[in-house]
Amino acid sequence: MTQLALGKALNAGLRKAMQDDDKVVIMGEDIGKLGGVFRITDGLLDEFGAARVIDTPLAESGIVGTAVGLAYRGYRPVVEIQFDGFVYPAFDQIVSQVAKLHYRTQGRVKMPITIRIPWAGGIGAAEHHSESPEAYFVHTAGLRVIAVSNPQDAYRCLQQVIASDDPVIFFEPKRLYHHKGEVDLDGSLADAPPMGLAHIVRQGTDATILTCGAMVSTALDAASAAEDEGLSLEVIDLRSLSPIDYDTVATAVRRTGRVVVAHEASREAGVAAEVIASITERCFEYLEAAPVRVTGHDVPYPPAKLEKFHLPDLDRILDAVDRVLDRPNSLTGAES
Amino acid sequence: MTQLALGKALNAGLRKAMQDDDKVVIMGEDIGKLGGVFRITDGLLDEFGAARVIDTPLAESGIVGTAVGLAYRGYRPVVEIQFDGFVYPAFDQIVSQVAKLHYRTQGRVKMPITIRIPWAGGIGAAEHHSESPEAYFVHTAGLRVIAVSNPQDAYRCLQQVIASDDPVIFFEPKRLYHHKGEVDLDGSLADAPPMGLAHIVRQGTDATILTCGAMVSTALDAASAAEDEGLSLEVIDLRSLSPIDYDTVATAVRRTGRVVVAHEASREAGVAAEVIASITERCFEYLEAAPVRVTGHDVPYPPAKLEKFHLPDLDRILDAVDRVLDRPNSLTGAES
Amino acid sequence: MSPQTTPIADTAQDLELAERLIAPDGTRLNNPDLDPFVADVDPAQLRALHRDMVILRRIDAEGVALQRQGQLGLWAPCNGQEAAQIGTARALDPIDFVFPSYRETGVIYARGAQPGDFVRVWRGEEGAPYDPMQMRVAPLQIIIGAQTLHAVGYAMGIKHEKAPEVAVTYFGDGATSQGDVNEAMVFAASYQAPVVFVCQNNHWAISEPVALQSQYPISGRAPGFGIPSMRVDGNDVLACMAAMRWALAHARAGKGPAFIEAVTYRMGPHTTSDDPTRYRDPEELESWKTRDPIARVESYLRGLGEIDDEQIAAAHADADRMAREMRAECLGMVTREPLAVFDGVYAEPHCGIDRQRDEYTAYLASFEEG
Amino acid sequence: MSPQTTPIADTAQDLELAERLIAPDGTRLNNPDLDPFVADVDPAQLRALHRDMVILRRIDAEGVALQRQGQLGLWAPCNGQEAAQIGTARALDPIDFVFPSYRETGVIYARGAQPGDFVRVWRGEEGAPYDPMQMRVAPLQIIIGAQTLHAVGYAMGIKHEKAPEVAVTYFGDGATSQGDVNEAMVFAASYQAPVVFVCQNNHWAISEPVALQSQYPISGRAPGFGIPSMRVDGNDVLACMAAMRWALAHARAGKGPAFIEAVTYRMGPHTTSDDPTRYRDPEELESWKTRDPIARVESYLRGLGEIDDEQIAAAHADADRMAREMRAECLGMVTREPLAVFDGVYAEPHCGIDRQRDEYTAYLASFEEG
Ligand SMILES: Cc1ncc(C[n+]2csc(CCOP(=O)(O)OP(=O)(O)O)c2C)c(N)n1
Ligand SMILES: Cc1ncc(C[n+]2csc(CCOP(=O)(O)OP(=O)(O)O)c2C)c(N)n1
Ligand SMILES: [Mg+2]
Ligand SMILES: [Mg+2]
Repeated sequence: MTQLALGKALNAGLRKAMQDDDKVVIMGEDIGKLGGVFRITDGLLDEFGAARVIDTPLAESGIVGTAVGLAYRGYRPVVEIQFDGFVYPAFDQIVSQVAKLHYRTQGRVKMPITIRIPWAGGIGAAEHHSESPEAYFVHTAGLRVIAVSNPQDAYRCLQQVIASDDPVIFFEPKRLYHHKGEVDLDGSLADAPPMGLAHIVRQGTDATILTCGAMVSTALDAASAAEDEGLSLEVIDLRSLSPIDYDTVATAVRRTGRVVVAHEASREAGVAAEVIASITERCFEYLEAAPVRVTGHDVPYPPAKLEKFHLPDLDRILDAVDRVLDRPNSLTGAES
Repeated sequence: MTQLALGKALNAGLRKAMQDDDKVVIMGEDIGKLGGVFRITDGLLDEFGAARVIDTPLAESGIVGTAVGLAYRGYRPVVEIQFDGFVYPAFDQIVSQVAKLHYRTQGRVKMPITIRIPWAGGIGAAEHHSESPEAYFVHTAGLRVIAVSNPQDAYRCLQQVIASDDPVIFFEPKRLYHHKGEVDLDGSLADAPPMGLAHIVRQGTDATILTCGAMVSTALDAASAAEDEGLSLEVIDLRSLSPIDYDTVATAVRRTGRVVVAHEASREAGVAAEVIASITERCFEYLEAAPVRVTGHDVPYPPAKLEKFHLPDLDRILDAVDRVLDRPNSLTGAES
Repeated sequence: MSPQTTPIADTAQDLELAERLIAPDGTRLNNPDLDPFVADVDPAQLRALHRDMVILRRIDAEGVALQRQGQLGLWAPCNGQEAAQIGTARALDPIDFVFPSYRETGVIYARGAQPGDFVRVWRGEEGAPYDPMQMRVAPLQIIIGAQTLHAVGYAMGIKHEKAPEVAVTYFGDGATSQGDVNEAMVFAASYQAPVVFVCQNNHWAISEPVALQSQYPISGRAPGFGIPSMRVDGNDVLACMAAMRWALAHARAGKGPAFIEAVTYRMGPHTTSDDPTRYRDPEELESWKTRDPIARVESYLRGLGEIDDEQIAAAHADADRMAREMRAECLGMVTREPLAVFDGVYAEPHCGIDRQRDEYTAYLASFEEG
Repeated sequence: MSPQTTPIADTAQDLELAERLIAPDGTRLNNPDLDPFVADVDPAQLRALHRDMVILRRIDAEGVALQRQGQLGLWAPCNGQEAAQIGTARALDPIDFVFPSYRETGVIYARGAQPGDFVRVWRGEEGAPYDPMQMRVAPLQIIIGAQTLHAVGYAMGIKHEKAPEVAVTYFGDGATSQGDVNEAMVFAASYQAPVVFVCQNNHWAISEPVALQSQYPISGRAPGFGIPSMRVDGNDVLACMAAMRWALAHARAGKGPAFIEAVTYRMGPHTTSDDPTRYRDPEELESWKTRDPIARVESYLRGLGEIDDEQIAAAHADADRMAREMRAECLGMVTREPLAVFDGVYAEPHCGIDRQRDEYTAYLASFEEG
């Protein structure tokens, strides 16, 4: 085991994937000499050369569209979108081409494309640098969506995603790039759990918190704080946002009957809605209370100084826990 | 009252809006001489001239981006996207500009842009001509989303949407363009119900079907069929998909306690998920059974010959009704 | 705000400015730029091109007929564009890879499409009519311009491997307005990728005249991206072949991308759903009838004494046979079973799809039981 | 697959090809194309431009300092680009409307931005620093190239009204690769819209040299869209003003869009988050120091005997005062209250936002009670 920051774990995962398969090429803006604005591709240009570490012109549709062509040619392109808010110019290529080509050709054309997206807020950034666009991709059939929350998963899942013959949108919680954790650099991918599984990060019996990305640690903090009050909270890192591992989720929900779903993205038609609708469909008779969402508000991501009033934090999660446990909470007495 | 097809009602609504306010300009591909591929803008070029009925170059980002500039200049642009599947090249301009400019400028810059989208399937069309992308826009804060289901609403809501100072994505169920209905061409907009209200199309007591667009008539057919079996089904046309009129919806749900949500779009993180999550939050103690979704499968829209196996129909709705009523249904005995 | 719709040159003049080897009346013209590229083309080859075009026109007519008879949902005719498609596609090497739009019936014909392949997609049976990897032609692309980036990416791969292949992409005049097509030129130029852009300027994008997309000749766009380009008479099959050979040679020699604008005309409607009488001057159509690509090469060959009525009749007989096979294939098509709707969404197992397929299977079964 | 990164011309040569009125050593050059556009510019006006640039450089330095001191989240320096920004912006009419990117501190300064306006957005207080409608400048745009379409749409409106105004948009060399910028040229040309495109080619897009975006001169792109263009020495404030006057006159005369490439150099990092030593040759930076835009006009004026130490000192004093005000404004900024997060999402009442605001209000209140 090695102590690595999440960003470095991604770098190691990319390097490993490129060493293992010379069809893996990486492409994006500033990923060459600079090593990416977050240095996730640091050193890769030197190791693999400009033919496999491709600095691209400044055009996201162009990046993803040419990645499609490279996939036709048998490559496994790994695309870096510089920030979450810059993925939208590539939306058409992602939704109409990357997601649909395998289906369109009845499986004759494979699209093993990975689209890495530094993701979400909390870093005091300028507009368009803190978006949580995952619901758009979860709603898009033909894509898989993975979101990591710690260095070990970052290292492992990124390799799994690159090895997958399906296109995957890979979300990296940018505010955790410098957070360290243990990483097993030597374990074989074959023995690793499949990338699609949810992860029960903390066992608990009173209520279940379902979340992903950087919010996993917020949820864990909330669970620790709740422990002081004698509450036992379970925290599940969904990890795969599409498809969602509802087997793991439903088993947990049936145990506690009380569910909070938390994410940074805004609420309306977000991933939490999907999770709650599916849980309700599958576990209705086990539910002791209405599942509650804790999310960003339904507003464009606000200016940096206001983001702390937008992002769910420990207190908002605990307030939601109080709601699902029918304890006094901020909405006690309010009409619904 | 006049008998008008939905497409003609839209044409009349557009004409009225252009007569009422000379800041209304319409733009899109083939909307001039041709009158649009669905003839929704038929005759408008002759009446209002090429300066207000603008045939555009073939570039959706360009269309929406220049509409933003026209809005800066004080116009109320009404954009036609030729088919649902062609809106994605404009996604960045819609999500990052149209939706956010009012917020970005604290209300100093208004974006009274209407984006009309001929919508959804069932017409045996080629790929990309039958998409239901509404969830993407419902999830996007800063936009409003309206979906009409009949000529009267088409005529009225289109005018309301154009008069609104907010940007609106306006969905037109293309397979109903030729369906006729009564339209009151003379009623004043001021007296009309606000565009945001859901519409209880049929009262019922046993279960509530929530839906929108062309599926409203499918749901009505299902309700008629169920009546023969002695079931009383309520059908609600959501009409406004963002924001959703949860006051009307919740009142209905509390009455029946049993809910089916139907749409053509695929299921995962679709609008039905949003509706069910919100209903569960608001009406949990009134729910007699888990709300059920009837949707397109989580697949890219299939080739025309297969679409009937993809689109929810009367039977699939009735099967879902059986589920929420705990009657024998296709999943009876299946594990969840 | 209204577009200035006067084109820089009227359509006839457009055509005069284009490179050409055979005049509309069938006269062979000298052209020092193009001649070297077709020095080897003998009358037999020209007759083959003529036959291709005759067959293509027949395929196209059969497609329209099948649509009118309710056998196809839609058809996008290429009537009038035979020379642009056959001339360029016949210049390709088998190893080259083509990324077409939806109107390149002639290109997929030249790449070996089988009779059923022409209708499978338009009938709504499948998303792709043939195996793209085997035929080395991507499935037809409906999103305007999207395929141009795919071709550039493919060519980046070729370049990386120093392989002798070329990627080729076809698109229309309207497509040149799309961001993707312009980004494709940016990427192609930056990476000096071996890709050939073939724009069939057929003067119309549905109801919009080319002047709305560009008041400047389309072939003039590419040089501003650093890409050499050629404007060719798209109704002159020999010139199209020559231009394409120039572009392919350029790309194959490692000199980077090349761009061809083939000036031609869409004689039919945009698709069978379209009604061009709403927007198009009948005189314009008439004037283009005098530039028919098949008649042109026929007169040239007749002038040379290299084609006779019998040979022409044989071509038409081949065309009729193709049409019959196409029709038979079409009528014989059996739609896949309902559960096929779930096939091929993902390459690897997917619990979400599995569950929905199971549920839908149970749903379908419930009718049998109940 | 690797880009051919040798530019068509090396950077120095680039600059030599550009139109110019004052040589780097301060010599006035004759230029028949540009001279007529600045015939009226007297030494007093030149001194004013010089002062503007001195103030701008000071604003920029203060921005960097405030960021380093933790007062701003980010700053995008425009050091080195003073002439390109001041020269073009000072050519504008008050009625013109500007659509900038994020680096146009000099442009918003010239349009009358107040000291606090330079920092409000970078500090994270608000999304737009001033009232765009009143200042006739759109808020800074971070999505690369998006604003160019807004400018074209605005210009379509101007044209419709036959108003005498011009829309102007600023963007970088990297932005020319974006589909939106190319579509903007398509629309501008089709509608012959009165819009001026100003590309500040500062040689870098973060770590990417301009040759990766275009190996062909950027000013060569526009003519292929039918838009006349000019390449100007972006470190020559007089030439920038002249070029902009040419472009504005062209657009205002109803002749449609015009394009300017101002060849300049980003002396600083991309933003305060960037470290250019990772990718940039220090010699390149050194060579550009000899082309400093402020020093250039200063030598020219000195050569004329039209500026003295006192005048220069006065400009610097004005600059220092501006910096002090900017700092004071910045430090005095009070963040809006938490509920402001809901302000301005919609122009009209919205039940969804209302409910969320109410819930959040109750949530905030719960801390006070409990
Ligand atoms: C992104 C997108 N927008 C709009 C359309 C609708 N559409 C289909 S074909 C067409 C015109 C294309 O014209 P052109 O590029 O000249 O090709 P042609 O049809 O003439 O071969 C349009 C607007 C589409 N298919 N894709
Ligand atoms: C759509 C989009 N993609 C990526 C970025 C990230 N980004 C910000 S500035 C920049 C470089 C811009 O270069 P250029 O256009 O030359 O302008 P300059 O910064 O040199 O002024 C990049 C890639 C962005 N802001 N928007
Ligand atoms: Mg065309
Ligand atoms: Mg730059």
